[in-house]
Amino acid sequence: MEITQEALRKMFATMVTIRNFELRAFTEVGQRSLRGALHLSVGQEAVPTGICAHLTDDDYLASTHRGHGHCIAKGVDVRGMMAEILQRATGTNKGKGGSMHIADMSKGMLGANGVVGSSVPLAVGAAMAAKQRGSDQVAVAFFGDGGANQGIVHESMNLAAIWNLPVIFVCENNQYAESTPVEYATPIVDIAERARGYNIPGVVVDGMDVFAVYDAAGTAIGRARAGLGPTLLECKTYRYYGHAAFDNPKNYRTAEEEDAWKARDAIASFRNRAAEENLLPSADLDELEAEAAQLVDDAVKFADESPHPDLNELLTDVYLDAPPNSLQRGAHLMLP
Amino acid sequence: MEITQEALRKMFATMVTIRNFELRAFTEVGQRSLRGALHLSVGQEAVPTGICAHLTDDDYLASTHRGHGHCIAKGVDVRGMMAEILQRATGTNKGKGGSMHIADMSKGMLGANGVVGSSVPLAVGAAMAAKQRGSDQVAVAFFGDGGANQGIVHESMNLAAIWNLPVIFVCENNQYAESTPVEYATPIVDIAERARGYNIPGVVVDGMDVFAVYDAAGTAIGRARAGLGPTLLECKTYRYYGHAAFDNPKNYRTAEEEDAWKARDAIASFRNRAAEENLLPSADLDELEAEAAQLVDDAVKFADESPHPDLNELLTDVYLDAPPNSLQRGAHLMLP
Amino acid sequence: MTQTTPRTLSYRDAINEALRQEMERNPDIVLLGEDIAGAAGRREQGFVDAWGGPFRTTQGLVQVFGEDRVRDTPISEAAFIGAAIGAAAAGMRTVAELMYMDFVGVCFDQLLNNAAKMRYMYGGNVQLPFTMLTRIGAGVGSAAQHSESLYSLMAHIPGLKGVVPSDAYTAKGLLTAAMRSNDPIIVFEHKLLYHLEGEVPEAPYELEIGKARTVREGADVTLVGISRMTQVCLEAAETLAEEGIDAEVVDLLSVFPIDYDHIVESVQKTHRMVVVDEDTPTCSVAADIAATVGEEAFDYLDAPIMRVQAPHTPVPYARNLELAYIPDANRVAQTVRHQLGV
Amino acid sequence: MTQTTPRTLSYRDAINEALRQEMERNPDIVLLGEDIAGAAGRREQGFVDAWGGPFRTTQGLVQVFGEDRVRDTPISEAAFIGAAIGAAAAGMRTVAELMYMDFVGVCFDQLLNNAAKMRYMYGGNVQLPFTMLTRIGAGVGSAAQHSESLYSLMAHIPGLKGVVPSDAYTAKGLLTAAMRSNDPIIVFEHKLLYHLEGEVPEAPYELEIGKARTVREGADVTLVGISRMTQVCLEAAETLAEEGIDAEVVDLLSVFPIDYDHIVESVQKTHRMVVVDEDTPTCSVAADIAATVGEEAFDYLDAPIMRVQAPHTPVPYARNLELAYIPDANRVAQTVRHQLGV
Ligand SMILES: Cc1ncc(C[n+]2csc(CCOP(=O)(O)OP(=O)(O)O)c2C)c(N)n1
Ligand SMILES: Cc1ncc(C[n+]2csc(CCOP(=O)(O)OP(=O)(O)O)c2C)c(N)n1
Ligand SMILES: [Mg+2]
Ligand SMILES: [Mg+2]
Repeated sequence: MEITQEALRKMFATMVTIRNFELRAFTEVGQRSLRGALHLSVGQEAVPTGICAHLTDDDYLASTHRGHGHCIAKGVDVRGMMAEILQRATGTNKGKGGSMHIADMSKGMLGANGVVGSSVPLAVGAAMAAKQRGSDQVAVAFFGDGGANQGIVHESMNLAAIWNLPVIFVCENNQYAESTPVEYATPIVDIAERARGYNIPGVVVDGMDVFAVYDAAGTAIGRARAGLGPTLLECKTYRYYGHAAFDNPKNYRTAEEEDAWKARDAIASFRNRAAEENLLPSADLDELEAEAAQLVDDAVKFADESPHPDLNELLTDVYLDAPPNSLQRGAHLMLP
Repeated sequence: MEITQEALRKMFATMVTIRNFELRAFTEVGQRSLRGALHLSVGQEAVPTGICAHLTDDDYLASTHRGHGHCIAKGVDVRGMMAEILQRATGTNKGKGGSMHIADMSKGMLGANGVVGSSVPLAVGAAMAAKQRGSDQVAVAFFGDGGANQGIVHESMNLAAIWNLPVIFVCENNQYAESTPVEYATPIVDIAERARGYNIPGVVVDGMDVFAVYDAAGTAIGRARAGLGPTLLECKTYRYYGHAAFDNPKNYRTAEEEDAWKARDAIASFRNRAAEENLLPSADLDELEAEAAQLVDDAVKFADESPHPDLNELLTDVYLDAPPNSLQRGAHLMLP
Repeated sequence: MTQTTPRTLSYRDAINEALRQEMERNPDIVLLGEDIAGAAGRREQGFVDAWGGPFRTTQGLVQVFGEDRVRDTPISEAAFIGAAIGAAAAGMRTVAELMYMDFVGVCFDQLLNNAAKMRYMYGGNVQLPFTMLTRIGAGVGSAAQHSESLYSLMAHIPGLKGVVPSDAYTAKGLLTAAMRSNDPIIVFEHKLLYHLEGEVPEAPYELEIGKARTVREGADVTLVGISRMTQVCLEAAETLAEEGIDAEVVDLLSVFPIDYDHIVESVQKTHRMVVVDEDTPTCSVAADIAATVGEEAFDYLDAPIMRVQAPHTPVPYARNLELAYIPDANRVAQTVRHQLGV
Repeated sequence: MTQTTPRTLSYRDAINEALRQEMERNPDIVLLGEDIAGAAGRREQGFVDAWGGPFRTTQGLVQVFGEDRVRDTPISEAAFIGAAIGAAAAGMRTVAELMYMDFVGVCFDQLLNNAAKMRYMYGGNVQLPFTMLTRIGAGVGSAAQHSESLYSLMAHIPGLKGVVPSDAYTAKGLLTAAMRSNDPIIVFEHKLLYHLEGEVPEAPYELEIGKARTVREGADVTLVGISRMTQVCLEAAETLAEEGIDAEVVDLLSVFPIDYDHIVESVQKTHRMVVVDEDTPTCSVAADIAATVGEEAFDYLDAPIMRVQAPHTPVPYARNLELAYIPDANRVAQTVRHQLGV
């Protein structure tokens, strides 16, 4: 698949923004001793990047607990994301959702989701809406190798298949579900194989290679836009850090394995290929990296300058219009 | 696979008992204007018969809403079954469960189940127990072509596969889930194909031919007993009547289709083959049919002579030992 | 405005009419469920609308609106109800049917963690015009997995709304309101009410969700009915009237939000209350009403609030047990007498 | 009998000890859950017990009992919890872990329609020695899908039992009793209690399921605490004591069966009650207690029964909102003052 220089720049910028954002979020959350889970996608940047390169704001994406990368690739403002994680009223979700629930309907971002597998049918539904409207919108459902074993993922693929919906199922196989190796939880080598059970294409993709992801996604999304139905893409990838902050992955995987994957780092590989094939000057890439760092810096500043949510926000947004009093009846809440 | 004369007689007896029982239950329930769903398995007799021919009382079976045939083939007493359906205290379940919940632990019958797909993991668990005990027991999980799309069926196959459990998944593909044709709900021709996604054998079986079912089940159950893990058997079959009493299948399927399946009727085919291959004298088969009719006759008589459950049974069997009063607290039940 | 003449319709037909009229009015509405049309994919063979829903509530709709808007689904409630929620978030208006409320366990996560929480978790940045239709109630001889009420489970969940129409009129009005709302709403149809006839205006109308109504005025005791139990309360009130006991009957109509104000007001007048609920007692809507009204109307109460409910058991199969399970007018009247000490 | 010396253990360690001792005593017990051991299948590579459960409650067990009895599962709660139920019906004794109670929706059908109903539907012809461990509670900054309590949902379901240990001592005793029972029982661990230390006898012991206990005697008001809220009640009682208000604190311990008798008896003495419950209010255990005790102790009540609960909202993420969500000693004390009119 041909890629424009502009698209290449965009993809590189996305990847370095994701990595920057993740590492910075980790530091900031740690420094502030904020509680709550933070699932970093460092190492997996190529996957959402290569996929979302084909999407517009009108397309939909349903994400997981490890969703920052998906959000950034889908165009969600990193300032709002950082503010959300740092519990500010200016966050994407007003500080009420946090890392695991970042959503932005204006970007087609249907939400990160803390229940494994739970968001997958949301994408199927969005695809159904798109098809019904006769638009050429598509929807992408992300899930992990662990999520692949949830029944709802299968039900969703079956539904999308029989209705021929424009949805792309993206399994980010990062080899682990918490500490559980994929080869224990799954009796087959390639999760993509399961696509046969729904008579849809199942494609194994090198998830460390943004070019490969871009190509496979281009085909799948092209098919979906053309009315040819769903695809299952399995992107083999790796998370460099633990499952969440407290986890030490050395307890369940070898240094050799880590090194082997890191040797194929998506960002470094991109730089190499860009140099070897003369795709983009390395100075450009440096500049993009600096911009990403700046963007994330600004985001932290923005968050820090933003207020925490007003206490009354506890009782808003449960329904479209419920009198706050009705929601504390019987509870003796005693807000100030 | 070789079949003894004894086994042949047993299989024929089972098939005709099932058919007799179903038709008679239908009549009796109708005549008494009893409410409640009754799902007949007329047409599908060969499936449980061929499978259960390889099982003993120590093996387990988890059944569906269309479970009478499974129960009979597994050796549950037809008197208790008829009494259960006719709401008697002498029923298998004391009249508290009815057609959709017939169970008998002494026969390894883990229960019919009214929620599609819901009983499948029970068989997986029983198989796990068997394996843990080091016994050679196996467990069979029945589900329909409709049930095959429930996520829990997939989760169960995955679990059984990674743990290499002695469980046989039997999909009774009778072409319809209520009025929904299998070719609408499922994007593949053979549901057995899905076995690949779990790296277990998937076998398509002619479910109208008890010899074919017997053979395939023998292999699968042999594998399971030998510690070689699960198998998915898809038995293509047909229900001759509606989904339940009130349904007229002519609303969604053609007379030609019905005729074509009925032309391959399992019981008639057995008779033909028995005659052609000189397996059993037809007088023997007549006798077995007469015995089956007598058995079912007796069952109805037994039920009719049995009392309805005592009203106090409303409040027993919720827990092992809860004082009945504790279960009506706040309810103002006012039993006599 | 056209003049509307009240006609008599069954509860079933009132539901059917509400669906039809609202789908006509609003092309964004899509209906999903198992066998809501039937014979899916066989129109060319001459089969269409073979099923019309398990209780015929959706009959005839596929002919009018086509297979895209009246979508038969495979048996996979988690996925298609999840898809209905996702479609709603993506700007469609969806009505999904869960065949029996007892099956809610297979799609519970979608209701609990997506439908109910998305608006809150997202800081208000989403609309969810999603309605779930389902059916409740014992009395059909279908035992423990096809007979439960269970709306109390859903009422516990912040973010969901739920309505329990008690007759044809309220069925049409509440369902219409649900289909026009941007909040996730569950409509609980009662199996034993489908044949109940009542006056139903032809033109579409909405009944406000979260509002109870008084269906009989009285001075001595407030009976609160939920779904079919409102009919049971009315029957009990007749009996009691013959004994000189004047019961007021409040029809709850919504199990969330619960119209506590309406009930408190009634109790301030009657000083006594019995809540009649077919759901099992522990953590039930009836218990909830007793707790809240017990607190807020404490000074007005002349007698303990009582409840007439199913016992804390699954639904039994045999008819005699099933009849003992379901609250009836006898039990209600007897409880009132007990409460009044007569 | 060996002499047992009370020692101090954390809630976490008490749970771990109960599991270990009971598994030693009874070889039929199998434990299933996600990452309850960790690094599944990698013992040969030198990895074992890499995780020990998300809150380390199962740490060390796989070394003692092996992978067959401490089984890591794929993420498929419906199947492995269903399998645990099936195995129990087939004569094994199973303990399955649902990582967070908020995830109950993905396996709800197995609990509602199999675990809870099998004994009844089968006319008593089955034993179900099945325990589900799960964890509840806000305060960990994990927002709406990892913080809820939701035991009220399960208490509604006939056929299930549920216990809510409030400290290390009750955690060990209730979990041990659960593992010896033939009924399906859910053990709700509270995330904020794992570090709480308390005296715990070394020898195994059972606490009777369905029994509350009084943890502080008092004359003026009965505070009923559920799970961690018992600690909150004790704290509030201290504050109130300084003001001359003498609060009795009842620790509920079981959310089903609920020990109404114990509470009624206390209220007959104190004439006032406040139920403190971290679960949301509608159809909650607190509401249930208020309803039942309100009926049965009506003549003894000098003031309306009040509840201190989470509001009817999902759990918010930002710390300030989350703290306002969770009932605390301040709110409890303030509610008591309000109730007493001081
Ligand atoms: C239904 C459910 N079960 C368990 C969890 C706890 N949990 C959160 S993430 C996770 C692992 C998910 O693995 P995978 O799908 O491979 O995604 P990854 O974390 O590797 O990105 C688990 C078990 C959950 N959030 N939801
Ligand atoms: C979870 C669930 N959804 C829907 C139903 C209603 N229902 C009962 S049987 C049935 C069709 C089942 O089809 P299949 O699995 O093919 O079995 P068959 O009836 O053909 O034997 C349906 C939809 C149910 N019982 N449970
Ligand atoms: Mg993973
Ligand atoms: Mg079928």
